[in-house]
Amino acid sequence: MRPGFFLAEALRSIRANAAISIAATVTVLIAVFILGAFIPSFLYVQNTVDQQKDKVDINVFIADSATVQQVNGLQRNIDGLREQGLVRESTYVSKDDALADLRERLRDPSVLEELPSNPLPASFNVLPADPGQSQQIVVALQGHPAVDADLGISFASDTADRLLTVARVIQYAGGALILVLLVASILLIGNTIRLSFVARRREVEVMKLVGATNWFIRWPFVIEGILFGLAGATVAVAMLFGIKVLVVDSWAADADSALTRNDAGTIGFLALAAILVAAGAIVGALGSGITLRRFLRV
Amino acid sequence: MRPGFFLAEALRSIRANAAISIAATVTVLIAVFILGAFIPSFLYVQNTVDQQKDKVDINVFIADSATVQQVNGLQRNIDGLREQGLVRESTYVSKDDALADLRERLRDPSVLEELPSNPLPASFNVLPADPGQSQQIVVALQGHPAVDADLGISFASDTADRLLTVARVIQYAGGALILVLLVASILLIGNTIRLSFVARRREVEVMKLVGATNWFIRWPFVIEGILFGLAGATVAVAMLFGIKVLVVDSWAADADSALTRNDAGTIGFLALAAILVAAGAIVGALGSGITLRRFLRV
Amino acid sequence: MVIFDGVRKVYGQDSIGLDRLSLSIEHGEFVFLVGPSGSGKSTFIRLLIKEIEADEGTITVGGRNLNSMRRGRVPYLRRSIGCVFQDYKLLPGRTVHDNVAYALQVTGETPRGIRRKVPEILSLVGLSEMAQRLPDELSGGEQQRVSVARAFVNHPRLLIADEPTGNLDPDTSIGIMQLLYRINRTGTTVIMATHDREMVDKMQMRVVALDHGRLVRDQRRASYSRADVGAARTPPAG
Amino acid sequence: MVIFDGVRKVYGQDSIGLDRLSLSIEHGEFVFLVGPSGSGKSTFIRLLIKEIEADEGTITVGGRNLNSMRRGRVPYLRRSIGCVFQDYKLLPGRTVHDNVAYALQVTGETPRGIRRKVPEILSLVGLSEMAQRLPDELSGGEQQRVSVARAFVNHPRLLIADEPTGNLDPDTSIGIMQLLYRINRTGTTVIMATHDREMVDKMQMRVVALDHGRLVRDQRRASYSRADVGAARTPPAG
Ligand SMILES: Nc1ncnc2c1ncn2[C@@H]1O[C@H](COP(=O)(O)OP(=O)(O)OP(=O)(O)O)[C@@H](O)[C@H]1O
Ligand SMILES: Nc1ncnc2c1ncn2[C@@H]1O[C@H](COP(=O)(O)OP(=O)(O)OP(=O)(O)O)[C@@H](O)[C@H]1O
Ligand SMILES: [Mg+2]
Ligand SMILES: [Mg+2]
Repeated sequence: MRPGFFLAEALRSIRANAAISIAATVTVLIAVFILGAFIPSFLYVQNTVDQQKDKVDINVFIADSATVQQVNGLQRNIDGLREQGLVRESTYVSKDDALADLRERLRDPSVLEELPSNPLPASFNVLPADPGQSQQIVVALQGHPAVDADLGISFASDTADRLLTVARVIQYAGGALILVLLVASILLIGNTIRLSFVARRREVEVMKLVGATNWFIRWPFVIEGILFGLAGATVAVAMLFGIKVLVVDSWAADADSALTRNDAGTIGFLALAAILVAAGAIVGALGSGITLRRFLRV
Repeated sequence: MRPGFFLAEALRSIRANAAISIAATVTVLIAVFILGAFIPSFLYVQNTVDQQKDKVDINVFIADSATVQQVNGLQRNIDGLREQGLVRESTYVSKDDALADLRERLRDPSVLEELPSNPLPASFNVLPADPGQSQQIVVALQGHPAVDADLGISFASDTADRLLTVARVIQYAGGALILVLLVASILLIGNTIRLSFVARRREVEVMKLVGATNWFIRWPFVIEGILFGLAGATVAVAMLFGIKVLVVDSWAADADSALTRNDAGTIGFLALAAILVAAGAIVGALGSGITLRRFLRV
Repeated sequence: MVIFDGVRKVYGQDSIGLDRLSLSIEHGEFVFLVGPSGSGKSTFIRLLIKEIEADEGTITVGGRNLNSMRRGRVPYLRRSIGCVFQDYKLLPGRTVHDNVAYALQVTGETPRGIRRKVPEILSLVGLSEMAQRLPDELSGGEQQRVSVARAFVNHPRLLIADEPTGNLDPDTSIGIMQLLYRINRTGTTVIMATHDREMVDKMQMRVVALDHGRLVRDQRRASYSRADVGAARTPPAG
Repeated sequence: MVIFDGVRKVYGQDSIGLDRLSLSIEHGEFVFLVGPSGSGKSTFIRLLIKEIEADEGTITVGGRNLNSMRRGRVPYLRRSIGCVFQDYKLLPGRTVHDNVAYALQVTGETPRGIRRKVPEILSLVGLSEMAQRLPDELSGGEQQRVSVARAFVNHPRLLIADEPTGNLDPDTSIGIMQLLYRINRTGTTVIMATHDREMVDKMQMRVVALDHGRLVRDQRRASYSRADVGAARTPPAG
């Protein structure tokens, strides 16, 4: 019977203090909405950048004149770098492979038919473990007799740098912002709930004078906090869902969009929703329970 | 005398309602802090990506066998594209220029000394107006007799795509988030101020019953709102300044950091600070003034 | 000064505050408003200061019709009326001094005027030593006297007191009563709702009795109960 | 039932609430607490329910020493005491019915018990028809009666009333007084602070008079003022 009574009390209080109820719910809503919009956006951007970063590779071009021993020597060098942890993967691309590759990438491969001989060099395609260390790999392999003197070692040093820069900026800025948003949400919700008690301080005083124990007073408030948290978070999740369906998914469906080519994952919606709603309820309950302590010292 | 009186009233109220004052100031602080951290981060990321995006270029390699007429024809074609608005800029890079360029970019330029002749082709370096339209430019110039059949037209299609993807994601997500944050800040501050009035509704009622006009009641509240806004925004700006000096500037000073190489601008701190503090004060004043309307219908 | 003409006020659906009350109070009169709990005394007073509005009938105060009065004029009406509220209605965050001063500040009184008038009225109600206390730090009777002081400080032309002695001991009550009487002698109209039989009987002033929102008696130089009609046992105090 | 031994309470720096008060009230007694405004009557009552704590001296209520009572036991003390507050202290968001029911709910009363007891006590104080009103929608006297009903509904062993008739007309006051008297006859100890001279004089019960926080008179079968000592003009009502 008691839980029913406390729930009834909480609902009574919500109805009786409409302004406070709306304010508390809106605060939770906003906090949850921002977190809910920011976290997947951040993860998406972060994953996009990471994915692109992983595609940065190094091409070690092999001179047509190189002997098999020289090429094997180069292969061993690269394997050595892998053992040092600098290289993640390396693939040998023969002259024929290169030509086939080029043929695939050209709109009009017929131009290639007219070639008297295969002008493309063989190469090792090396994926660095960390794109930031590409330069080191290049230095280590440079000057090897098997390496083509003209073409040398090519790596998209600019691309790597650019992506690395972006990735790092996003990671730091985004991570810091998520932290700030989390702390801010908790502060804001606590704030609102504290204010809602200031408005009802006299009421709590009277309850105490009539002989109510602390927990008798506290339970309805805690339940109220949970309800605010649930309501705010649920509405926020519903809004986020609406945005996902109407905006994000329709972007994704748009075949011409650059986004389509991006299969960077982000957090699943259901998981996110569950986390947000649960967080809303818990923050609401804690906010109420803790804030009330001060007012119960009557 | 009146402004002095209203200011004194506002200060009295702030002292008398410590919990409310703290709550309102903290709300402004949080809202301004988040905006103040988010806006420059967003602009920085956005500018970084934009800057990188602008560096995406197209190289149209010229066959050694091309005649001057053919090269001029190619030049005219490119100029035509510029008139169509597809091309922003194009530069002719002669064979010598290319070699000089390569020499500069190599760690050990001595390898070049051994070349019997200059193996590098001349080229047009074309900067597309919009990197997303690179493909169009390539198609338009492809097959021109002056273009080297082997080397053809090279453009970092992957790099361009990647950066474009990232840029677009960041632009949409970031823009949407800034909008959400702005609306949320205003709602939150309005919310807090409304709650602070609920707590003082009786007080306002009494004032009206004693013969105070609406503006007599409202001015101190508006001033109070401005003071909350100023206080919250100032503390937020101070915190942001601390973070800027301790974290961001020290990153920037770190010579090994990838960030150093990034000269993407963001909004100046003073401008940002001025905007934030002014916004805080205005939102505080409006929040108070508007919210009070409901309570003045006593 | 005050004319009620067929005034009716029903709260909510069926809770009758005043029922077709017609009443006229002249300049300079002293009127006791009596009646059982819930008979409409406070409703009468709340209508006078336009805290609530009548459902029927017209109310005129100092020649101004309250029914047609614009919202913006209401504060000026209220400044011309001093009102002691049944539940005091003090500003909780302000000291006794500031509570009283507030009634002067709304009229644009100068700081000098405030420094002169407030201590004067506080010493009249016996609260000089408590000027810097907050309402929470006062006894019930002391709070009531602050409310009285605030209503008097403006020297209004009409003074309304809703049970100004409900929480006061007989001696202090008499002091307040004498104060009201003196103010009345200077020409101020005074309307006082009260349950204090002793006081009403002693003063022998006009008595307006309400019951269930209806006027049941309106008599000059009368006592609290109808039974006492004409039996003026004591002469008016003063 | 209640023993005060050298109790002193000073508010803030120098505002004396009670000054070395020693007093003993037996089981089943009926005591009037009188004294001028600010003499310490409410302070006495607030000490009894441990709303405030004494600076010196010991207070014992029903054999329990309040000085050493743990914070967690205070709610149980308060449930055993019915208290009518001078400023009513009603819960603003609750109806009359719910305000009274709350005092039962804190003790874990069943819904059935509440459905039986609340209407009973409301009809006793004459508020049956206002059960669903909010405190804001009541007259001053009606609010006071709700406070009285809430204090009675638990059938406490000790009943304290701080000016329970301050806002009531003489007839209703007598009704409340008779109610208190009947409750007292069933064995409940009753302490009532009041300024109602008529009532005290008529009842001829024990009178404890305070002034500036000091006990200035403690007399059985007495009147409101010392002048009336022994002059029992009327026999106890009842
Ligand atoms: N806001 C309200 N809503 C509903 N009914 C109300 C409201 N205010 C007053 N009433 C009712 O109107 C009637 C008259 O109330 P009023 O306050 O005028 O009585 P009163 O004569 O001042 O009584 P008291 O002596 O107890 O103060 C009462 O029955 C009361 O219950
Ligand atoms: N919180 C407080 N802070 C400072 N002084 C206080 C406080 N509460 C009461 N007092 C002072 O203590 C004295 C006794 O107050 P108390 O409320 O006990 O008087 P009372 O006998 O109930 O008076 P009344 O009949 O007017 O209600 C008064 O002078 C009052 O000003
Ligand atoms: Mg009344
Ligand atoms: Mg008292």
